[in-house]
Parts: sequence; C-alpha cells; structure tokens
Amino acid sequence: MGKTILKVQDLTARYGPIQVLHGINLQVSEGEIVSLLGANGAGKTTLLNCICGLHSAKEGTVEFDGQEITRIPAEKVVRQGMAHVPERRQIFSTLSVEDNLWLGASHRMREAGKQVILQEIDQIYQRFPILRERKRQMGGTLSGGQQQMLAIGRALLSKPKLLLLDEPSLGLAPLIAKEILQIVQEIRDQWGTTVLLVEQNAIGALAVSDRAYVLQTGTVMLEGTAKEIVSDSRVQSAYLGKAHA
Amino acid sequence: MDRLLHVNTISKSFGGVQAVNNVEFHVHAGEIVALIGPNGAGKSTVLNMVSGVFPPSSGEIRFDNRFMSTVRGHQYAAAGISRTFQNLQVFDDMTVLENVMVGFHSRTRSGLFGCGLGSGRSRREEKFMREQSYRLLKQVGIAELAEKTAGNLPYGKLRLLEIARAMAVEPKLLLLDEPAAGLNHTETAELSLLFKRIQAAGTAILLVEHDMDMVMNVADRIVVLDQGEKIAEGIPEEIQQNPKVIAAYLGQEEVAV
Amino acid sequence: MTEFLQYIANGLVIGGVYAIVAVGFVMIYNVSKVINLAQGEFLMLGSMLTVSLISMDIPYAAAIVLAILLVTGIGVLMQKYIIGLAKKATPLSLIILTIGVSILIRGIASQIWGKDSYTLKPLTGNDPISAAGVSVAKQSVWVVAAVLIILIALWYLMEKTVTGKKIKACSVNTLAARLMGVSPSKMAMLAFGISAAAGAIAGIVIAPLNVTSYDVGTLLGIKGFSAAILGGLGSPLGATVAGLLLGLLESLGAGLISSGVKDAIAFLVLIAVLLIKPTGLFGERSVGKGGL
Amino acid sequence: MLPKVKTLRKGVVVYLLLVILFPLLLADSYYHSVGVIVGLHAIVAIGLGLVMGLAGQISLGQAGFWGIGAYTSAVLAAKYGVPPVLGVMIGAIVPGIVAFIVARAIAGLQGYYLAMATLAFGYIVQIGIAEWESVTGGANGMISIPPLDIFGIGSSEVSMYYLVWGVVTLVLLFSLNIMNSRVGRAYRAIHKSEIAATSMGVDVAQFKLSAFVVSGMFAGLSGALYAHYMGILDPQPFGLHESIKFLTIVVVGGMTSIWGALIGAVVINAIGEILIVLGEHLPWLKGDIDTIVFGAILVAIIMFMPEGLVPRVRSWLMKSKGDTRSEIRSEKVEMETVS
Amino acid sequence: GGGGQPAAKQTKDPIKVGAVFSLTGPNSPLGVPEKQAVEMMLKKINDGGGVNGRPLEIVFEDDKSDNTEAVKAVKKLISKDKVIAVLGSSGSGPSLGMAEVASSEKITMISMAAANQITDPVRAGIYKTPHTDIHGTKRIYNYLKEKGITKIGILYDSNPYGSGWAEQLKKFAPEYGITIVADEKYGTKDTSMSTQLTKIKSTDAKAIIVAGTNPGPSTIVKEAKQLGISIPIISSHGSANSKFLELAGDSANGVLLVAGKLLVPELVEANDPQAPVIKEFVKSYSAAYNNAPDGFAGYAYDGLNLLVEGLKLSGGDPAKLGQALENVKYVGVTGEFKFSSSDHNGLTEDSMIMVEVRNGKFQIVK
Ligand SMILES: Nc1ncnc2c1ncn2[C@@H]1O[C@H](COP(=O)(O)OP(=O)(O)OP(=O)(O)O)[C@@H](O)[C@H]1O
Ligand SMILES: Nc1ncnc2c1ncn2[C@@H]1O[C@H](COP(=O)(O)OP(=O)(O)OP(=O)(O)O)[C@@H](O)[C@H]1O
Ligand SMILES: [Mg+2]
Ligand SMILES: [Mg+2]
Repeated sequence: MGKTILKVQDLTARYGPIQVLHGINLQVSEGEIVSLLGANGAGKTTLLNCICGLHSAKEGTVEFDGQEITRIPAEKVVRQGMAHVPERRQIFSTLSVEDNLWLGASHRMREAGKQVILQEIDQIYQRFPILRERKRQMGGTLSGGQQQMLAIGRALLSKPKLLLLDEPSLGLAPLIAKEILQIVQEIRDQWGTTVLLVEQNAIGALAVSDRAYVLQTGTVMLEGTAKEIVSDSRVQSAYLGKAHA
Repeated sequence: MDRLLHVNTISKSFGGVQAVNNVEFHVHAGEIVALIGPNGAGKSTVLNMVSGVFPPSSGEIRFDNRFMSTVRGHQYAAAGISRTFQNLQVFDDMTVLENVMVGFHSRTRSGLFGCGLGSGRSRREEKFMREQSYRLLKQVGIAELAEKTAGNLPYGKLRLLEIARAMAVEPKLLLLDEPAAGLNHTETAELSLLFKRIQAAGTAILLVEHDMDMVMNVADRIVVLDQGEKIAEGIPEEIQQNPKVIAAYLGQEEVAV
Repeated sequence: MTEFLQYIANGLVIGGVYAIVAVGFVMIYNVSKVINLAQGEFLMLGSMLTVSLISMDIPYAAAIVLAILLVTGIGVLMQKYIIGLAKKATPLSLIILTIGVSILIRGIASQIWGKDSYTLKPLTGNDPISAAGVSVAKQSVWVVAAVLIILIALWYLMEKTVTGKKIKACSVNTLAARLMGVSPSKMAMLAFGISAAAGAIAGIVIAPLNVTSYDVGTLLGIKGFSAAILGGLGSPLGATVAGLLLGLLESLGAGLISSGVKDAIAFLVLIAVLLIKPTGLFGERSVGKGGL
Repeated sequence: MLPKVKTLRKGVVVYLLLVILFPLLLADSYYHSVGVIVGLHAIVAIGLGLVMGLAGQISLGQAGFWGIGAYTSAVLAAKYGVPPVLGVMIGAIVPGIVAFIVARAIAGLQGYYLAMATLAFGYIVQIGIAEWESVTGGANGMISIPPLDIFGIGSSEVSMYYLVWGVVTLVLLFSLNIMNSRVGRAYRAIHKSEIAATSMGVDVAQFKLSAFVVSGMFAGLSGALYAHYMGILDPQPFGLHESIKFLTIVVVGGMTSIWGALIGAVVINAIGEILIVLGEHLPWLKGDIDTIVFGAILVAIIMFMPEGLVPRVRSWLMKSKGDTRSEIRSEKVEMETVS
Repeated sequence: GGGGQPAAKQTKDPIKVGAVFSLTGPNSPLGVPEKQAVEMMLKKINDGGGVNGRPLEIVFEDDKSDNTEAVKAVKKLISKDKVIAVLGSSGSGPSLGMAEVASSEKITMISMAAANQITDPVRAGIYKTPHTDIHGTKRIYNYLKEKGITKIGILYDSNPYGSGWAEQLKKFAPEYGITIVADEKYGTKDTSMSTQLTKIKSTDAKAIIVAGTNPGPSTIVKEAKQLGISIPIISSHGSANSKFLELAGDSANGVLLVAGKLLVPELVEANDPQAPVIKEFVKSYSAAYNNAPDGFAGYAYDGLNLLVEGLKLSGGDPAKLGQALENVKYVGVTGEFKFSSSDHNGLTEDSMIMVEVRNGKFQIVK
C-alpha cells in the first residue's frame, strides 16, 4: 500500500443543532478500496459530503493528498482530484447523456484537450453501451439504473485520484450491481484510483474491498480488513443478514 | 380468486424509445406479484401506467372490473390503487404524521368551507386521521418520528414513510417501486415481514424490486420484463430456474445461492 | 397598406428592445433560476450613465464603452453581494428580493439624476431612413444590430463552449455542478455580468429614440419579462422571437384595433399562448413525468 | 399535537386584545385611518398567503381582484343606489367568480409562467377599468362613492376601523382553520409534489382553483371596503405596483404562515409610517430617500430572513424553549438546491 | 413637515393651514416647486405681520403621488394638526380623494391639480387654481377656427391628465365645428408612439392635438418628424415648459402650445393686469431658488394668496372661510380669478395664450 491519500481526524458534523458525526477518524491509502458500512442514518452520506466539501464539518480536519481541505468548497476539492458520486445520483436531468459526461470532464478540458476527452467518453460508452444508445436522450428520462451508470461514468471522466461512491448499486439489477462492484475493482487496478465506497450490499462491497469501517450513529464502531469485518459476529448479525447468519 | 388488476397488452413509447411493448399480466386480490427485470426494462413505466400517472399508448388496464382509461389521476386513490415512488416524493416540509394524514385525503370529505369554518365533520375527520395515521406509523415502525419534519429523515425511513402514506389510502392494490433500495439486509427482512402483514390484511401488492432475497421471499408470482417485453412469468422457484431470466437478469451466481 | 408596413416596422423596433431585455432575463434564469426583475434597471443605468459621462466631456464612443463596463460591474456586484448571499431564499422571495434591488437602484438613480428626462443623441445622425413609404429612425438599425449581435454571441457561448455547458449545468442541478468542479457562484456572476451588459447596450441604443430617465427601467423590465416568458424561459432565441412578436402585437394592436387597449391585447395573446403551450413558445426542456 | 392548538388559542386572544385596544390607546383618528389601511392590506395578504404559501402558486395580479371588488361595489352604490353593505358582499363574490374563470384557465401553469399570466391578468383588469369609461369613469375615476354606514354606527373613522378588523378577524380565523386541516395539507402537498398529491387522491386542479377563488374573494372584499372608505376611485392603485406591495407583505411576513400575512401588513405599513415621522425630524431623509430606505429594508429582510418574519421569530422562540424543529428546516433548504 | 416660523413678537395664536403636495413619487416634479412657492410666500406673509394680525402656520405633508396616502395625509392634518384649510394636492387623483374628506369634514381646500372634476360639480369649500382642460381646449379651438382647420387627430396620455383633456376636446368639438378624425392614446411610460402617429397620418386630419406631460409629447414630436408628418402639432400646457424644448430638441420647432402666461414672463404685454404680478413672482422666486418658476409653482402661489384673501374676508372664521372665498377677486400669476357660487376655479380661457416654438424658444402667437 502506498502513502495515505485521505486522512480524516476527529471529524464532527451537524445539521442545525443536531450532531450526526461524533469525531470520526479514518484513513485511506493510495490504491485502496475502503468500504463504509452502517445502518440507515448512521451518517455515511454526511461523512462523504464532509470529505468532499458539500457539507462543512464542525470540528476536525480532512487531509487529501497531503493538503488540508477541511472547509474548502466542493468545486475546488473536485478540481484537486476527488470525485463524488452522490446519493440519489444527481444527474443533470434536462441535459443530454453526452452533455452530462462532458461536464464530468469539464474542468480538465484545458489541459487534456478535446480529443483526449472524446476518447475517454468513448471508453465510458464501451463500459456502459446503453449510454451510447441514449446519448441524445435527456438524463432525467433514463431509468433509475441507467442514471446510476451515467453518474458513475461522469465521475470517472474527471480522472480522480480518489473516488467517493455513495451506494452505487442502489437500484441496479443484480447482474449490474455485481458488475458495478467489479468495475470499481477494475478502475482501481487499471488506473490506481483509490475508492471510498458506501454500500448497503455489505457482502458484495466487502468482497471487493481491502479494508472497511463500520459506522454506527455517527461514530466508527469497527474498522479492519475486509476479512476481519466479514467474520465479526456483530457485523454478521446486523448487516449481513440471514445469508451469513 | 378475483382478477383485481388486469393489464391487457399495454405499450408505451417515449419519442423513439419503446419503453413497454405489449405487456400483459394480472394480479389477483390479496396477491403479491413482483415485477422484475434489468434496468430500463420498463418496470417503472408499467407502474406509472397502472397508477394513472400517464396513459398507455395502446392496450388497456382493468381494475376491480373498471376500465381505468376514463379514470382521472386523482381518482385512482378512491378506486383503490396507491403507490410509492422510486425517486421519493415525500412532502418534506410537513411532519411525518402530516404526510400520512394526506394519505387519508380520498377517504375524508370536508371541503374548503367546512374546514375554514371548523365544522363538526371537519373536526371529527381530523381526529380520525390523526389516530389512524399514528397507527399506520406504528405498523411500519416509525411512530417515534411522527412529529419530525419529514425532510430530515434518512433515506431508509423515508421509504417506510411512503409506504405508510400509501397504506392510508386503504388500497386494494399497493404499488411499490423498489421499496428496499438503500436498505440493508436486516431492514429488508423487516420490510418483507411488513408486506406479508399487509397482504394478510387483504391488500394485493405489485412490487418492483431488484433485491432478489426480498422478491423470492414475498412474491406469490413473478413477472419478468426485458427491453419492454414480458419474457417470463411464474412462481419464484420457476423464475429462478428460467434460463432466459438468468441470462438477462439474475446472472449465474444468484442461482447458486 | 403602407400604414400596415409602417406598423410592422414600428413593432419590430420596439420588439427588438423587448428582445434584448428578455435575453437578459433568460441568461440569469438559465444559471440561477432567478427572475431578475431589476433587469430593467440595467437599461436605465446604461443610458443614464452614458448621458452623464458625455456631459463630463468624455467622447461618445468612450462613454458608451465605459457605461457598459460600469453596468456590467454593477450586475456582478449585485449577484456577489446581494442575490448570491440570499442562499436560503425560495424563488418567490427571490422575486421580491430583485424587486427590492430595483426599487433601491431606482431610488438611488433618482437622487443622482433627479426625476427629469434626458436625451441622448443618436449614434449616427438624425435623419429617418425611408423605403416604400415606410420610414424609421436611423437609430432603429442600431437596435436591430444590437439584437443580432447579442443573440449570436450568446448562442455561441451557450452552445459551442464548455463555459456554456457549465452554465447550463448550474441551472439544472447546482449540487451536481459543484461536484463537476463548477462554481455556481462564479457562473451566476458571469450571467449577471452578461445580462447587465446586454441591458446596458439595450438602454443605450434605445435612448436616442425617445428619452431616458430614472424610471424607464420599470416598464421595459416588465415587457422584457413578458417576452422571456412568452419565448419559454430557457431559450435566448425564444426570448428574441417573443420580444419581436410582442412589439408587433402592440403596434398592430394599436394600429388596427385601438391604442387604448394595445397592452391588453398583447397580454391577452400572451395568456392565450400560455394556455396552449404552458411553457412558452420555445418551452423549457423538462423531464415531465419521467424519472419518477 | 395538543400544544399546537393551545398556542393557537393564545395567539388569537392576544390578537383580539390588541385589535380592540389599539384605537383606545391611540385615540387619534389619523391612527385609526392607518389601522383601516393596514386591515385592508391584511385581508388581501391573507388570501394571497393561502395561494402562495399553501398552494405554492404565485400571483402578481392580486390588485386586479382588489380593483374588481372596489369597482363592483362602488358602481353598484354610486350608479344604481345599491346599499353599500350589499354592494360589498357582491364586491366579494364577483372577483370570486372572475378568479374561478381565470384560474380555470391558468392554474395549470407552473412557477414563473403562472406569475406572468397573473401579472398579465392584473394589467388587463387595470386597462379594462380605464377603458370602460361609461361605467367606471375611465382614467378620471369616480367620485362621491357613498360611505359604508352599518347599523347606523355612522361612517366615523373608529367604526370603519372596527368593521375592517372584524372582517380581518373572520378571514384570519377561516384561514387558520384551513391551514391545519385536510384541505390545508392538500395544498401543502401540491406545493411539494403534484404527482404524489394526485396519487393520494388530491384533485390538484380543483384545489389550485379553490385557493385562487378564496384569495380573489378576500381581495375583492377588501377592495369593496376600500372603495367606500376612500369615496373616490381611479384605476391607478389597481396595478402591478399594488400587487407587488401585497406580495411583499406576504413574503416579508412569511409565506408559510397565515399570521405572517397579517404581521407583514403591519410591518410594511409601520415602516412607511416610521419613515414619514423620521422624515419630519431628519431633513436629509427627504425626497425619495424613503424609497431607498424601503428598498434596502426589503432587500435586507429577504437576505437575512428569507423565510419571513413570523417563521423566524417562531423558531427563535422555539429555540429558547429547546425545541429545534424549524431551525433544522431552514438548514435543510441549503442542501435542497439539489434538483 | 416643518412649517412657517411665526415672526418673533407675534403673540396671537397662529392660523394653522395644511398643505399636501406630491413631494416624492412620479408627481414630485410638480409638488416640489409647489412647496417652494408656498414656503417663499409664507415667509413673506409672516414677515409682513401675518394674516389678520395672526401668524400663519403651514403643516406640510407628502402624499407620495398616491391617492391613499393623500387621504391619510388630509385626515392627519384635520385630526392631529387641527388645520382650518388645506392646500393641495399636486395630482388629480390625490386631490379628488382629499376633496372627498375635506367636503365631508367641512374644511376648505384649494387644489393645484388639473382635473375638471375637482370643481365640477361645485362643492362647498372646494376650489382649484390651475387652468382646466376646458380653458385649454377652448383656446386651441379658437385658434383652429381662425386658421380654418376643421379636422383634427388627438393623441393623449391615458393618465387622468391626458384623459381629462380628451374628454373636453371631444365635448367642445361640435361647438366649434371641429371633427375628430383620429382618437389615439398612449401609456405614460410607453417608449414609442409611432404607430399612433402613423394611424393619424393615414387620416385626413389637418392638425394633431397632443395632451400629456413630459416626456411623452417630446417623443411624439420627434417621431412625427421621423415619420414625415407635416401638419401642425398643438400640445397642451402639460408640456409647456423648458424641459420640453430640451428633450425635443430641433423637432420642437414649429410646435404650438397652449400655456399660462408665466411661461413667457418677459413677453407678457405691459398693459396686461397680470404683468406686474408675474414679474414680481418671477423675481422673488428666482432670487430664492435660483431658477425660474414653472406653472406649478404659480398654481401653488396663487392658491396660498387666494386662501389669504379668503381668510381676510372671513375675518379668520373657519366656518365662514369656504363661503367667503366665493367673493374673492384676485389677479394672480395663473390668471384673473373670479370665484362665484357656480365657479370654484374662477378662470377663463383668456388666461391662456398660444405659443409657438421658434429657434428653440417660445414665442407668443399673434
Ligand atoms: N439535511 C439534513 N437536515 C437534517 N438532518 C439530516 C439531513 N441529512 C441527514 N440528516 C440526518 O443525519 C443523520 C445521518 O444521515 P446520513 O444521510 O448521513 O445517513 P446515511 O448513513 O447515509 O443513511 P442512508 O443509508 O439512509 O443513506 C440522519 O439521522 C439524518 O436524519
Ligand atoms: N419520459 C421518457 N422519455 C424518454 N424515455 C423514457 C422516458 N421515461 C422512461 N424512458 C425510457 O424507457 C425505458 C424504461 O424505463 P423504466 O423507468 O420503466 O425502467 P425500469 O424498468 O423501471 O428500470 P430501473 O430498474 O432502472 O428503474 C428506459 O429505457 C428509459 O430510458
Ligand atoms: Mg446515505
Ligand atoms: Mg424503475
């Protein structure tokens, strides 16, 4: 494993007066896939939002690639090489599929050049052929699963060092859901992109992860390698359901 | 058993996209039918047509011995159909309880002037709605959140809230679009139990869901769509073995489980 | 017959003005979903500043450029320090906010320039241009030219550049735009700057046709808003067509029916169009009931 | 649930005391006339609040209904000798009918398109009044409209005050009742998601329609009272300027609250009165400085409390009581720019 | 509103009078000079020992050019300040609203607004000083008759000022043998009137009468020129001021206007009874405010003087004031006022003159 690319220290966050994160500590090394598990409302989404600057943390620090980014707004953090596939997808509903993808690469336009990006978009189309078929359709009229593919494709186009994925398999057919997780692994293997993954499908997620954190009501309840987590009895009963019980 | 819902060769196209193509199936009273298929197969579109969001381009839908083509959107609730949404449509500035109370709209009558003047009926209905809504919240297990503003709930709880709100209509048929999305296994298992209870009380369910544990667990029958067409129909055991379904949707491993 | 042609010519000139104002509305709306009812004040500022600068013995052309730059700056500042800070405002309260800003600007203008009207001399000579019994002021040509230039420039920006895509992205989904590395507040400032500049240009090209004063912005703002809506809020082209149409309606209404009800006729047609096409002539793109 | 009802009652009692005592405490007919105007604005604003805050529909043409009410009653009384009391009632019904017809046509429009259509409606009404000279007196207007004289109380300033505020009270209670009822929730549901509301059985079109009709009636009622109070009418006050004033009142007071409309009317008029008094003492506050100040206040209120005065004050009070609900809600809006 | 400073040694109770002018809002270009004229005259009156030996005190209010505010203001003056008479307001709408209150409260009022309705029908105690549109109409029609013009087009602002004119123009046309062949209006804030002019041009009108206040008429004469309209344009007193010349520029040349004599003080004939009054007023106003008075200042000046005459006649008894004014004969800057029980304006069309713009200057016609 390489150097630490993301380091979260004593992070707290609140919505108004309600505190939802109580001192989170978390580290991700370059090239790792790390899963973030936890029940509904545990604070996974909030944590991701704090990391990328969509939500501003109350206390604590976030370090990314050696720089502190704690209260830097998302649009800047993204340009430093972090991509975030947010909860509920957030695609540009009235823009075409292709424009959605272009926007993913928009902040690299100057350095990379149009040709390179066209090629990259083509790679995304190869991975998700349905998107090529629908490239003129408005994003908002895609089916739920198609939208999810678009959101992931769009994020990949920013060539991130660190990719945050918030429930990428939500709403995907089993076949695709599995494929997405494989894709996550491929992305890491091909490009060395580091991934921080939030998933409800704990088994699937752990299968592709190196390490994992389990969040419970805003605190880290457990951390360890994927193997350790899978075999933890508390995790088994709470998150893995009957399949492993 | 009665045929509660009969979907008779309906199709829908959006511009050039043939989203649903001659799909036919039915749901009996008190039955749970699952509608599955790959992303973009047309499941939500079918659900939208059955719930009156838009009409089919061709074909017809019969519910409770009525042709639904002449029924207007807001009359579906009174007719006995209610639904939840894949992309949540919660009234997020109302409290959780109030959200459910809206569900009682079709079962109450007091009008603008009755409510404005505080008529006896409006007050009786208000009390009825409050009590019943609270009961429904208990049933789905979020009664303790009753007075919270709905918008502040986490995703999973919102799904439960939508179910409670849909139940308030006292539907004969409940349409659920991916109710388990975003829930973990434990929560999904609880939800399955809830559906069984709803079914036991006599409500039929048409369920769109990608979580095969849930589908196999609760569905009496399964209809499989692919690219807008029905490719299979049967009881869970049959569907799990159906090679077409495996190829298009489930994938090999799932069968092994 | 010549009257009829003259009505059309008159209508197109007024309509051109409405069109430029409407394009300003569309521009800001496209980025921030704000209807900036202070748009008319940009026109007023453009013409009044030009008048003032000329009276300070600054050459005509320089005064115009300077006035446009000043108004652009005011537009940017307005976004940065007022509209942009009202993050929690709903669209309805944003309407009131922009109305408040316009009252404020108008009030300040009346302190600076008083309530009197002023004239601005035409860009090129006073003589009318006539053909086939129809005559228009030479200045009208400038109005038409301004419409075309602004429209083409905007079309290029929105359709052919990445900045254009970024602007659209902000309008559709700000959160996602931020995740694409696009700063919505910068885009909004850009949009306000462009709208303000367009408004200032409009103010300057029309002032010589009649007069200008601290309160010319109000009515032009309303007319521009009408045209923006009639065209279908998202579309600069729609706004232009609708602006011209509105001008024609008023002129033909006054010419063929009655000058007392010309505005009523224009508004009735507007409502009628909305009844048939609820999102205007070139309706905004919407996903309708998709993606439920 | 129960505490809500209690605070409501407490609010109404305080309100009634203030309304009754005001003319006695400030026993000067000038203040009574200010009170009358505030009341007239409040009636319109409460109706507009129902349309905007509850049903989420914007109206930039409310002064149109106000004007129809005013002219209906004035013409009936001045030209046809109809007793003003009857005229006022008809003056409420006619705009209601107009609102019904207009809303049937335009209630299907969304957002700014609806705003434009209502604005256009307002213009058409104003032009119509000015052009229908034979009945309305055209741009020159009408004079000598008989005053309201109910129960022989006479048309003194105080009796007008109590009459107007009696109407305000009825309108207020009616609207408060609606707010927390089946109908009110249906409105709010439409506001959030028309599709979800429809699937719950809410007839969206009909509800939007009824909100417009009620607001049209309230505006007409106020307009009719205004006509008899002023004694003269011309088309000038019934234009966009006044519509915007009503809108401002509602937004400043807080759209989501019925009390907001009332408080908004008080606050906006109070600002006007304070500026008049200040102008007498601060010579530099002459000329149109007061419009600048007014514009600035408007901007400041929207910037710093976009949800409006009443919801803001309420959340302060709740916070001091340890209740945090509405605070969260305002926080939420920030994230909600989402789609 | 401050008020007059009573001279130091006067001990008697002041006579309290209210004045409502449009000091802000669209009518403020009217209201501000009106207030200035009143303030100037007030100082002079009190310096000269007041009225009937009592100092005069004037309480000023601003109606913001708004009817409702005007009504509120006059109520305030009556109930709080206990004034015995009111001057104002500048605009017709606010004046009519005030008149309603004043007549029901039996307070004397003198308005500075144009509308004929203020004094027609006559109401006890309600007066006005400006020329009405009737005078203007008759003056113009007399001129047209002399020139033998019988067919005209009219183009007027749709506001009360323009509409009032239109009403009189239409009413008196038959009496003078004139046919109105085009009847067009425009909105106060409209940016172009070309279409209305085109329409008039297409008729056989031999003259255009324009009724409106600035800037409308200046736009009209400019556009008329662009359209090549060559028939005479006659404009109402609403645009008879130097601003019109400035805004219309070259296009103003040849335009005829009907106006009060105050427009051209130096051209008033010496044997005119108004000549000394006008001269004196222009001198003192210019000295006080550094610019020449316009017609509005004149209306207010005459209004206050008329009120003072009335106070003198009634011996300061507020109850008799309204009646007493009917007997006042007074030569003012606006004209020679002869109030009577059937005429509360007291002017005739002789108080108006016709002027023509030549080389950017007003010249009296004939
Ligand atoms: N905008 C908000 N305003 C107020 N509270 C919020 C807001 N968003 C989330 N919360 C609260 O913060 C807590 C954490 O929410 P978060 O969305 O981070 O959880 P999560 O782990 O992502 O849940 P899920 O699995 O359902 O997506 C929850 O209790 C939720 O109610
Ligand atoms: N309004 C629309 N315009 C154009 N195409 C549409 C529209 N709505 C749906 N579609 C297309 O119709 C097809 C079916 O969509 P639908 O939402 O029914 O799929 P689904 O089976 O629910 O998929 P998922 O499981 O991903 O939610 C998709 O290809 C989608 O892109
Ligand atoms: Mg989450
Ligand atoms: Mg779907």
